[in-house]
Amino acid sequence: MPKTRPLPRGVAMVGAGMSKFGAFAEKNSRDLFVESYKAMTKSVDKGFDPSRIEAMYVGNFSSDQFEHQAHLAPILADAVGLLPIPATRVEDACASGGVALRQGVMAIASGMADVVLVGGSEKMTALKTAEVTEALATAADVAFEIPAGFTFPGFYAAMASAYMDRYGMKSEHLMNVAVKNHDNAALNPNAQFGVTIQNWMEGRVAAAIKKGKPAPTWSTIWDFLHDEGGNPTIAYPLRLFDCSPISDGAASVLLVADEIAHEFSDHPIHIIGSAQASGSALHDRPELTSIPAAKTAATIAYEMAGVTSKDIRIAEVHDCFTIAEVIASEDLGFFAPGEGFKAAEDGVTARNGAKPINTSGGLKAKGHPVGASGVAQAVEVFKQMRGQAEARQVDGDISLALTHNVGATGSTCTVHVYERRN
Amino acid sequence: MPKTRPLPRGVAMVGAGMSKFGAFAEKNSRDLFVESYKAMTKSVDKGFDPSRIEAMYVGNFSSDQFEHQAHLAPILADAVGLLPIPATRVEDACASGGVALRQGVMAIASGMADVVLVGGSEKMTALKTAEVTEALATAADVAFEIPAGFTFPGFYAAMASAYMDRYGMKSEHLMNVAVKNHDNAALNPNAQFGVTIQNWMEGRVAAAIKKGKPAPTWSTIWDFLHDEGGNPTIAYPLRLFDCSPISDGAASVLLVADEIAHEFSDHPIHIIGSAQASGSALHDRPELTSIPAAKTAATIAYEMAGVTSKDIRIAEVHDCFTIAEVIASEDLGFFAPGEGFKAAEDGVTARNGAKPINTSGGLKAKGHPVGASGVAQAVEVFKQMRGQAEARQVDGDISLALTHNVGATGSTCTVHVYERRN
Amino acid sequence: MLHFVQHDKRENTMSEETTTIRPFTQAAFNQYLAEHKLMTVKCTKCGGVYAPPREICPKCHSDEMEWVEANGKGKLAGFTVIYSGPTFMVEQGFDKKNPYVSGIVELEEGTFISARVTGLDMSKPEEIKVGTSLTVDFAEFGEGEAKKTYLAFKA
Amino acid sequence: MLHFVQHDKRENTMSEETTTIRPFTQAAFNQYLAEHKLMTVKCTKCGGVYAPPREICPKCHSDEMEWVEANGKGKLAGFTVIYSGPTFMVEQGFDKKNPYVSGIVELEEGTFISARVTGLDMSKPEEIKVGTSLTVDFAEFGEGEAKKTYLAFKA
Ligand SMILES: [Zn+2]
Ligand SMILES: [Zn+2]
Repeated sequence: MPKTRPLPRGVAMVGAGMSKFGAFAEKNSRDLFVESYKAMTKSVDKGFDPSRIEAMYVGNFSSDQFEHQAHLAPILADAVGLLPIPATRVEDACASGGVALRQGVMAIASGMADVVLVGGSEKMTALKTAEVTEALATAADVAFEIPAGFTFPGFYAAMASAYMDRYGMKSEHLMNVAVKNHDNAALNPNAQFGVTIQNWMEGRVAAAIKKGKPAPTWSTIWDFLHDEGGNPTIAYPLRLFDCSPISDGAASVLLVADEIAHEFSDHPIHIIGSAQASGSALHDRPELTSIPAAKTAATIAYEMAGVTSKDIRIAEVHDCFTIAEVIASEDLGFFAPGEGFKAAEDGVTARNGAKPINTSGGLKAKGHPVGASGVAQAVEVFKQMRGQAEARQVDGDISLALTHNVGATGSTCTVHVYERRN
Repeated sequence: MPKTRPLPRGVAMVGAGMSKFGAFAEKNSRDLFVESYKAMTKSVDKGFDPSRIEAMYVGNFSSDQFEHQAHLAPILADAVGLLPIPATRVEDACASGGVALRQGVMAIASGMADVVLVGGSEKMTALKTAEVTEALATAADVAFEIPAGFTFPGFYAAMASAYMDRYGMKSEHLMNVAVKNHDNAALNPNAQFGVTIQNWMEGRVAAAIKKGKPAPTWSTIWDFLHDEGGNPTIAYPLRLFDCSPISDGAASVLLVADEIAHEFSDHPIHIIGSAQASGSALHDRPELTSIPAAKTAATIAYEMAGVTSKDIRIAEVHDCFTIAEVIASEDLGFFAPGEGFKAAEDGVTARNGAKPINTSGGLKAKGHPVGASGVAQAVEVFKQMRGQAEARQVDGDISLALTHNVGATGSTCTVHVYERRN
Repeated sequence: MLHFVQHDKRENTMSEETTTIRPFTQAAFNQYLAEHKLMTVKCTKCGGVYAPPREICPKCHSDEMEWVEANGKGKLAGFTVIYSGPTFMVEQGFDKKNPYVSGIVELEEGTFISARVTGLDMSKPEEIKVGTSLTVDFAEFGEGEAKKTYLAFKA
Repeated sequence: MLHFVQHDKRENTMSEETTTIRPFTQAAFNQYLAEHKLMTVKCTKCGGVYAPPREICPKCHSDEMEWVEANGKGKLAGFTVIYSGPTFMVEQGFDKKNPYVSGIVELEEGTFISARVTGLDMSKPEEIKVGTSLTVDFAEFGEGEAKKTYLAFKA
């Protein structure tokens, strides 16, 4: 069992940026990363000399499979002109970005570096959908889970079926999560799907009319979301709008030791909790309705930070599927087990609710370039905590925030806690 | 430019083990890793409780491509019964193992863990040779190097051609490196090729006779090595025996904080230098006859350790190709530029020479399961420094040793310096 | 060709083969599957029972395990109906019009495993019940050398 | 189909197109190759010249770059004769009996690049000289939409 240890040296985030997320035929993972790096450099209030960067960690799930390009870290370091600094790719599936962030925190905490670049990049859309699905499946236990026929939507669908059985949730409840996250993404200029589900539905109707086809007769988004034509079942009980998309994108953050943060910014965001835990294959867990690694990582991160779940003002959580957000909101202690699904329905997790979750639009609607997602969560928190989230800015001061990044079905989870002090 | 910083907290290696290297149809990367882990636990003199292990780093190049299995770290942690500790895969191509070792060192130096498991595992032989060659090629810059037709033997062959032009080496000189490393591997029970080249040649002759085919007329190994039938050209000027093999294998080491090392062993091996540097694609370097990242990493590691190249008694260096060992021996400062190729010829780098290199047999003959190689180098150093290297044991006390692990053509390099104090 | 073969000798839970020690690996587990045996591994030190196999006990860290055949009874802990499966399932004839169920099965021995689940009415997935009793089954596909056996459970 | 096309207007090193800014990416570089132009990028701040392209100058960290066509002259810095190439080279007809040369080429502009090298006697690789003068060339393979242009240099 990992022990909770205080960070021996304070770490602050002084810059954060992301590329646009989406599908970009002309951009590879290095182009996307450079875009995010440039956005990051512009966000550093006081500017800085890039030659101060001493190390770089990159979260990437599988450029091996997506682009036939491994050994990505030195290529990215070279692309932003930072050779010969140590450049390390870390991979824990969809948690690769969160794990990269934690390695960056440790590099500074260890005293072995003062300034560290953390990035995440993934270029997924060069493959066909079926090929991407198979590449993602390699994040599971290929020896013992995949022969059962599981896909990733299938794993989370199995968790949803167990949750529905245990807590009486209906699959319709999950739609509230999708609606909320699209509402948020519609206000995020970097989101892959910058439209509400209402917009989406209207677009579908308009396209049908334009093509001279019979227009669908959906009168509300609920008609649309219940219709196999609008929202087909992918893996029962999950439908298309329960799933995050296939995405290209990158994100970058700049971490520095607390004692030099003032040289970069008057408004640094301090990382006061950083935890990671591992879990088994889905079938080796005592229950399917929570993720043990998430609970372990959250417990440690809260202890490191000296805070509780109640203190967290906003959170970016890993909503690769809508059920994942529901379970995350319980694993993190925001809601009691079996209560998470009601939070989205009741508006508690909406941008203007008591506990806003995924103000960025989440993986669901902002997009999910897997290795970048954990870093992009930190980018959102950075912007929100500094009042720079534009149209989607949460009201009032945000002194504490959290990010939660999951690999596969929870074989890896990282939790980070962030503090703004002024 | 990375700065040289002292390790804020001492780190010791108290256990080390490896699986047999070779081609094992019935074993996957987790089976191999478990084998190495068990060997490691047996090597810890005083025994230990595995629940003390707080984190794990795994070097793996591309189980994604080799086994269609990504997200390997939590699977390996689970396989050795260590959940829920943080388990992180790091990837920097063939330097993945060395990079994992360095992350383990940093985790302890940072004070965030006292006991860390570092592993490396790669299962390569499930693919055909041509598929492995293409998978390895993803370690290069696929955008700008691969369209030229380069393979990995090709890159190192290009370096060899430049070296031959500059320093007057003949391709025959490289054969001395292969002969030496096979001589060493013949004494290593875990080596993939536990035979001298003399044995190999005799085996070829015997096999031909047994099959009723005309027996080759090689009278010495030099006949054999100069013959296209015995030692075919792969990428001029490199021949088959200039290349490391395709291998399955794993390695594990246990790192602990110096202050608790006595609880595990009376003969810990201290890691006193740990450095990593990155480099460009081969074509973006001012010269092809040395690897800048290796020189940078060596300089930093020596400074951290407070030693010079002269102080190093033995070294395991990254001989993925024979020319790589020659260049490494110069980059590390053991020999002047242009002198390295003479060292193998003159026996200086032999097991009983003044500067033994690759007593294990090296990647060339011990085998090269890419992600495991950097960790297996540490295993050899651990055994040699503690006088446990059996038939291949170097004479006399070894108080300082070094490992050098390269990714791709030198886009990544790690150098570690080890000390025995009693 | 896809064959589902009902296992019919569920009573013999400790067959002779369990005394012959095969390695506790995927390869050995799959070999047992090909013999229509669902095998668990048991830690001889603390008694922990695991499926799929493992060489080291996560409870007591012992590496002294033994193979023990499961009794083949279990219940459905979670499931999904998959309309778009991986290539190897498509090759076996499954698609949007012929979906299949993947499930997590809790064995009577107290351990869980992933498996295909047959015998459920996929036209009404909302009526499939978590907790449904299941018995082990083996799905075979391919002929001769290429034949593979997949773990399945039947409702 | 494989075509080698000799580039024949090496004098015009600053063509008009360089004033139209394309992104400094692989896609744009390859598009230029398809137009039979070997392009470098030049940092407008410190004058550093690079090939392949990059968006950020490693010397001065500026991101203000411009495309500049290379004059197409260079020399061989290192080479290999490959008898067993990757699939895309095999598809182009190269094998043990028809090997090819891959090289690192130092451009007159002072930057290096990887390229195929043609016009060398591969039957005597030991007589191929590092330092051999080269001029740019473009190797094409495939037809229509599938046509790809590879950077080559000719001895
Ligand atoms: Zn036990
Ligand atoms: Zn410049």
